[in-house]
Amino acid sequence: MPRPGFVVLSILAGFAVLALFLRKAEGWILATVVAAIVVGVAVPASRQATRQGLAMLQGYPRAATAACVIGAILLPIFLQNDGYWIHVLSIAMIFAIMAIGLNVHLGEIGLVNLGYAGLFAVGAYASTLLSQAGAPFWLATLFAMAVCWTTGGLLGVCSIRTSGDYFALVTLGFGLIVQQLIINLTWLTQGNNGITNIPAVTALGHSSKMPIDLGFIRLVPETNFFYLCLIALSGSLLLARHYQKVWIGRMWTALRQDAIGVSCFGLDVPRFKILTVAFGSMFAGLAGSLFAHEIGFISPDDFTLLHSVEVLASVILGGIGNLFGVTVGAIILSVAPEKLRFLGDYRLLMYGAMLVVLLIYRPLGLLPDPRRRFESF
Amino acid sequence: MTASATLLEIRGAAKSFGGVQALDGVDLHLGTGEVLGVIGPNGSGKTTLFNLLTGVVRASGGTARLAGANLLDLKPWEISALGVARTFQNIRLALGQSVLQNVLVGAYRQNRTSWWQVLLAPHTVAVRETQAVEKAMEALRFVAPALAAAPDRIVGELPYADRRRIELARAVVGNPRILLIDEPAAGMNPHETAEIADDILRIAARGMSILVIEHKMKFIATVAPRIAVLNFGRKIAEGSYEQIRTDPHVLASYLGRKGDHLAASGDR
Amino acid sequence: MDLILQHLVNALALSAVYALVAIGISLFFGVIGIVNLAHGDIATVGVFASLAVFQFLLSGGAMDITTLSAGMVIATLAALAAGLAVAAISGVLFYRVAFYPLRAAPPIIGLLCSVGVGFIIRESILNFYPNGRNPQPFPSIIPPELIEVGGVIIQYKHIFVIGTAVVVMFALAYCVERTRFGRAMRSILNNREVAQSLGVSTFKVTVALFAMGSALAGLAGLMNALYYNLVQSDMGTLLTVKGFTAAVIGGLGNIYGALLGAVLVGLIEAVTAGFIPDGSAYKDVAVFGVLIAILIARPNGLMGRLSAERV
Amino acid sequence: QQRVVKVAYVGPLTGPNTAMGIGTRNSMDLAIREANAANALPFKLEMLSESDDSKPSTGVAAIQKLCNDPDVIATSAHWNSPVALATIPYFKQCNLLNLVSGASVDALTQQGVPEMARVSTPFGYLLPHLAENLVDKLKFKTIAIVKSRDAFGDAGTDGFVPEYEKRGGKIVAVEGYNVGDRDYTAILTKIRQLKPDAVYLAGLTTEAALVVRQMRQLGMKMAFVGHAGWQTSTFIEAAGPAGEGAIVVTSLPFLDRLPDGAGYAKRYAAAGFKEPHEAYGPFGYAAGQVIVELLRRHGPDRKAIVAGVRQLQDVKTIFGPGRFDDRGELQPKYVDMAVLKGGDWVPLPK
Amino acid sequence: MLSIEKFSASYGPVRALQDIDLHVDRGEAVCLLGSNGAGKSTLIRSVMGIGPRIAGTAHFEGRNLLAHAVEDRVRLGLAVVFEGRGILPAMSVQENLLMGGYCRRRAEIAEALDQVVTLFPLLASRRNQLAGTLSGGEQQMLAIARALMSRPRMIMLDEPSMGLAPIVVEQVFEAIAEVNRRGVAILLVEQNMHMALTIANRFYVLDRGTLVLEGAVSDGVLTSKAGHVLREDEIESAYMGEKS
Ligand SMILES: Nc1ncnc2c1ncn2[C@@H]1O[C@H](COP(=O)(O)OP(=O)(O)OP(=O)(O)O)[C@@H](O)[C@H]1O
Ligand SMILES: Nc1ncnc2c1ncn2[C@@H]1O[C@H](COP(=O)(O)OP(=O)(O)OP(=O)(O)O)[C@@H](O)[C@H]1O
Ligand SMILES: [Mg+2]
Ligand SMILES: [Mg+2]
Repeated sequence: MPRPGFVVLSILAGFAVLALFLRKAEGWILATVVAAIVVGVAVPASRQATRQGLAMLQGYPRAATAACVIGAILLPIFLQNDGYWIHVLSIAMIFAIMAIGLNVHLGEIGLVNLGYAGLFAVGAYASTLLSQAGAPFWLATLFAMAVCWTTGGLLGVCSIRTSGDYFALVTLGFGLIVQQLIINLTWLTQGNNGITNIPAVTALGHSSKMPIDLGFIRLVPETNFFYLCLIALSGSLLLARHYQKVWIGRMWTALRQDAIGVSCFGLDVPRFKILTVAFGSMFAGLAGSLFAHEIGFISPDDFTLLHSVEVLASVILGGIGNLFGVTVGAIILSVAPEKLRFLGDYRLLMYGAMLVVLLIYRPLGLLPDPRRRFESF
Repeated sequence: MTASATLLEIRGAAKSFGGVQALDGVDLHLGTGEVLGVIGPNGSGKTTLFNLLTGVVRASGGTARLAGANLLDLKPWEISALGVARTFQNIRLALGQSVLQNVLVGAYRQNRTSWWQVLLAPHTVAVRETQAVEKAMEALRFVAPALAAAPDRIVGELPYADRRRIELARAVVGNPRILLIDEPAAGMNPHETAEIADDILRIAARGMSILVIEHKMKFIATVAPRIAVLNFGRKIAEGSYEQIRTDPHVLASYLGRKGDHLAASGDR
Repeated sequence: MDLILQHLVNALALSAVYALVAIGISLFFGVIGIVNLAHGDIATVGVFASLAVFQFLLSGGAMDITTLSAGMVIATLAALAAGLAVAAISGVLFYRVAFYPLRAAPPIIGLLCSVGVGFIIRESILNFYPNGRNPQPFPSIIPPELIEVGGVIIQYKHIFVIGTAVVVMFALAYCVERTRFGRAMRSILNNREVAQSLGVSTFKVTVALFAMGSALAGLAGLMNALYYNLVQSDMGTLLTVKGFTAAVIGGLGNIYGALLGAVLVGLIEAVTAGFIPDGSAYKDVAVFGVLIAILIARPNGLMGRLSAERV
Repeated sequence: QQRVVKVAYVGPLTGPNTAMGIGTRNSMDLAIREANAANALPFKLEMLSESDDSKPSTGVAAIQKLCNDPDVIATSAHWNSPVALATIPYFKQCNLLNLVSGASVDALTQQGVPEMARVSTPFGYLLPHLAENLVDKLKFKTIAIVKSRDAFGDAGTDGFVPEYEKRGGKIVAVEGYNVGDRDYTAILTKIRQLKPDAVYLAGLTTEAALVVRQMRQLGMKMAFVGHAGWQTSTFIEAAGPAGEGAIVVTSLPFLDRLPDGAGYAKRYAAAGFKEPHEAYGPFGYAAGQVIVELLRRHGPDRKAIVAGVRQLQDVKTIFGPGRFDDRGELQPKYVDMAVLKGGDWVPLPK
Repeated sequence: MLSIEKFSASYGPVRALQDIDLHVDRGEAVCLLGSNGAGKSTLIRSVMGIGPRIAGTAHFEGRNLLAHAVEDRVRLGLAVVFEGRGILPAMSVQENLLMGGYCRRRAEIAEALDQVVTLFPLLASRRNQLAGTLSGGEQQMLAIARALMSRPRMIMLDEPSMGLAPIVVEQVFEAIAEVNRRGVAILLVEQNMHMALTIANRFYVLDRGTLVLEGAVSDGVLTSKAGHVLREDEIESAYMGEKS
């Protein structure tokens, strides 16, 4: 078989197996699969295999990308129209968008942000408020992105002087303050009760609450958001990749390693940092808007420190700096808790254990960015 | 040197770190196209002088006039915009990046575009990027021909001498008016030292003015017709190599008893 | 006036509780360069170990110790010692299992790993300690009587925690700044390879550090338990957040700074909660607001280290 | 071939409030098991449970999962009000009954959603009763409120203040705190100065225990009152001697005041559940009983069951004979006052 | 004293050292020459235990070095001055020196401190400055001084004259010679060949990972192992390989 064809087929098969795993794996099968993955991670040979597999994919980037897109589009069908898993995967993609944004902070310029959920909240509320005032979804989303861009800029101002763990604490505080404000500014946010009845998204007379009728198959209503998130995620990936590839990406790397050095070559470091943090925060606006409209309800509980940590963990476990890696990391980390439900009370325990084990055996993430071998930030 | 061609005029540059008076009122001038050597004992303030001139460290006094502006009041990127570039005594490169990527950092100033352009005018951006790469490759060919053949090598895997050359390439790629070079020959063997000296002369021939710090006397004698000697943050002598090598202050504080360092086949 | 003084006394005691955690976090940061977000949870381990001993020795009896007897004193000492020892051991274990394999990785990885360890500790107590889901009373061994000085109520436990915090701070600062052991610890952070090549056994020194720092966490947890007489599996989270905040305000790595930071956090909380109507809910906002202001003015905290970086 | 019919409980089976969730779940399970054992229905019932982790987003995911399982016919979901509010649209979307057995915010049944009904007692019924007892019976004319900054605290305050003031009581202070706080000395010191007759805590167990301990340590001897949110066995333990004399208004039934309370307790114990049934257990049990009754009358059909709730005018539950009103609330509602005495919650002497 | 046999090392696919045989006898001063990237630093780091090694043996005073952890090699009497100085930047000058005597007893430290400070008086006046803020040359002095603090039986120095003023270079070489006269073996990596050969007894030349020349020095006369008398520029061209 020609190799591109092989690549396409194996990726599509991968998606199908994923769907099967999500829907069907339970009890012992699930435990076995999870155990196998854990063992696989711990065995050095698997690292080699991952690298080879990726190298093969990279050999045919177009075929691989096309296959991924097709696979993702077909996923609802692979999932046999199961609304629950389609919903879970939509949320996972929203997390992936956040991970891409946070990666700009953490991966590109080395800023540890422990308050990304705060930005997410800003985006979600901004979008919701506008949308409830009657604005269409796309406008609300753009507005949310703009608001997050501005808020991120303010965080960027803090990052000019503080760095490292100090910035981490500033952002931790930021996340906390946002949450407190949401709780207390009840006239705007309805406080702890949260905002219910966020309108559905409509386009061309089609509402996201309606099933997609393709004639031969009726896709459940959750599919609407699945595709919306898929488009948003692809757009985010393209955008981040685009900026990474031009001078901006180069200066990110240089700045991360040596701010004084780059300033001597003409980079206005404060301005650049502000713009970068703002840029990375913008993704939170997109994610927030999608999240609010997808769930239809938002409350302060959805934007806690734990959520920030989750996004951070996605980026680190996926592989700091590697866009593909952080996307995969985010999806794994948001699907895993759903699959771990059978553990009941031990779910969070296993979650913590999984985090530690993965870090120990894959400190640079599942798909590490090779450029970072000489770095420690 | 004729005063008429003076490009950079430093007066009373001073800097103290807590109790340490690193620079204590230094006057220097640099003519267009000139190479000025700066020498002096360890800790005499040479690197600090460079740091003041590039805005990395705030001066506690003095002025440095270049094209009507006082460099000592400006931020590093503003100074860079005036056409000042430098290398660092402790090499500062992105070790995980390729040679080309590192050199491209130096080309940032001429080839940047706005964030909006990146989004909305990808074509313009692509053209600029290609230009930048061309410039960087040219600079590499100029100062490090061997590396120009392998621009994708990762800097962290290269030996010390090559890293120094990359720093030099990064500094010249932006075509600065003034180049500040800090100990380019440290850790190099005599042969490589001679090569670097040659590079510097060729750079100067392109019309860039150069301030160079070095402890290797043979090197400094080759590249710098005029040399300033610092000690305890003050200038204690200035002149040609022949003039300063007999200066008793310089001998006592810097060169040492043996004095003539060119005679030996070593590199001092 | 009384009211102000009373708030001050309360705030100082609260500060002392925070300070013990902050000092530990600062110590870890200053020595291994990692913000250990599991610090508060290690404290919880110590507390529950101590509680287990108490529950065993006092089995069935009242948990509030009011009468002083030789048996009681022994029980108390045994319980406290057990708390410190178990905290120290779990800290070492935690180092060997989680941090040691990551010793060469960037600090952010260590930070995330400590988050994972925190999960494991909290959830283990929740699931495996008898009745671990619910808050449990911790014996009060400090006499509950109040001393009233001109309308201001001072409790013995106020004096107790403040005293402990101050003593611990000086002892630790001496150890880190002045002793051979302290220098060895700091040299590892400065440059691991160089430290080794000077003869520092990085493994042994770091293990010793984890034992010491975790015992300190245990002490902080016990102080907290003795102060509030109520413990629960997730009490460590609050301790970590407050301790981290205080340590950063004071300047990470500086042990005196940690105390100063803790006093500031305690005071800000007392002022917002005590003097602003319904201010209690906003005390975290106030603390972080002040924190951001301080960091913008002094990026390395109030008593942060001078930067050793130069060009 | 027998059709599988599933009913589900969704609540805090993990995370905070786990004890409550598990007690309720077990009790509902007990009712289902009894129905199965008695062959009350022409089919066997299977009991499912999902955790909402006390989080709206987790709750939504859990409900969606149930919605997509066509065998699930009826549910009793959520102990936390915010979670219950969040999932309303999803129940509506898939015509699944949510017979609430815990969440107490009044709004749940006020949105005209036919899928929502409730067996437990909402705040709306509790707080007037509390206000009335405090002013008229206990003669507490001034009161300071300490409330958690969450939906629970808000509801506890908003429903109480007007009733209390209407009866001539005076609120001297309202102080909020964040869930998880451990130190209340600052606000208590402030309140001490105001010398109210009582401190009213609108919050949950851990904080209540900490507050009452710290009150006593500061030498504050006034009464400590509240609502069922912290009327738990854990409070008794956690507060220790300091908790003695605390007074709460309760919707949590004293089993010996219920027609079938004693029997329920006995059967629960016999069923071999590891965990205690906790205060909300009877509601979980009642929810199970009502669902069985609905299934008996209307068969395993989501729509029919939803339509049937409000028509149910004669149902026997652990609370005795009851009926559903047009908002979907099981009537009559249980309300009582309790006091902590001798290490146990006992009815406040009339 | 130190003997290395068939020693090879590589960084991933890059082979940095290939079958090196090298020995330093008691009280000897041996100089290791070679152009950039020849593998000199790698050799020193690997002997110390913090560089790569894939094959070969290394013995110090008859003991198998490779069986010892890095920190224990110090206790055997080995000290090192790294290329790029390896000071502890956030610790003061004084603390850096004390760390140098980490394996020594207190009394010895005090004595060694006195000696070192007489050698580098500048350090005495900067005792409390953070080492990271010293100038490049000052840091180099500190690194050498620190290595002397441990009273080693053998010191390995990687380009100690780098970045030093000529007058200090002289002092440093005098100091090294003096230390050597007291019986401490020296393994010196230097670019400044002329200076290095004034204090060395023997020399090795390394080119791209292999030893290409080895010989002895006495009274300024260089003889190869085979007995030929060599000029300095002949050595130079040996290690310049095909480069020039
Ligand atoms: N950030 C700082 N804090 C304290 N002292 C400093 C700092 N930077 C430099 N110094 C001191 O200022 C003096 C001048 O340093 P500088 O680096 O300019 O010396 P130099 O002439 O370049 O020496 P070398 O030839 O050794 O590189 C030195 O004594 C140094 O210790
Ligand atoms: N971390 C590394 N990863 C990959 N290759 C490396 C690394 N460090 C060194 N090398 C390679 O190993 C070879 C030997 O390097 P080494 O530093 O030992 O040379 P050297 O003789 O000390 O040179 P110099 O005189 O420049 O200090 C060089 O080719 C270098 O590129
Ligand atoms: Mg210098
Ligand atoms: Mg070297």
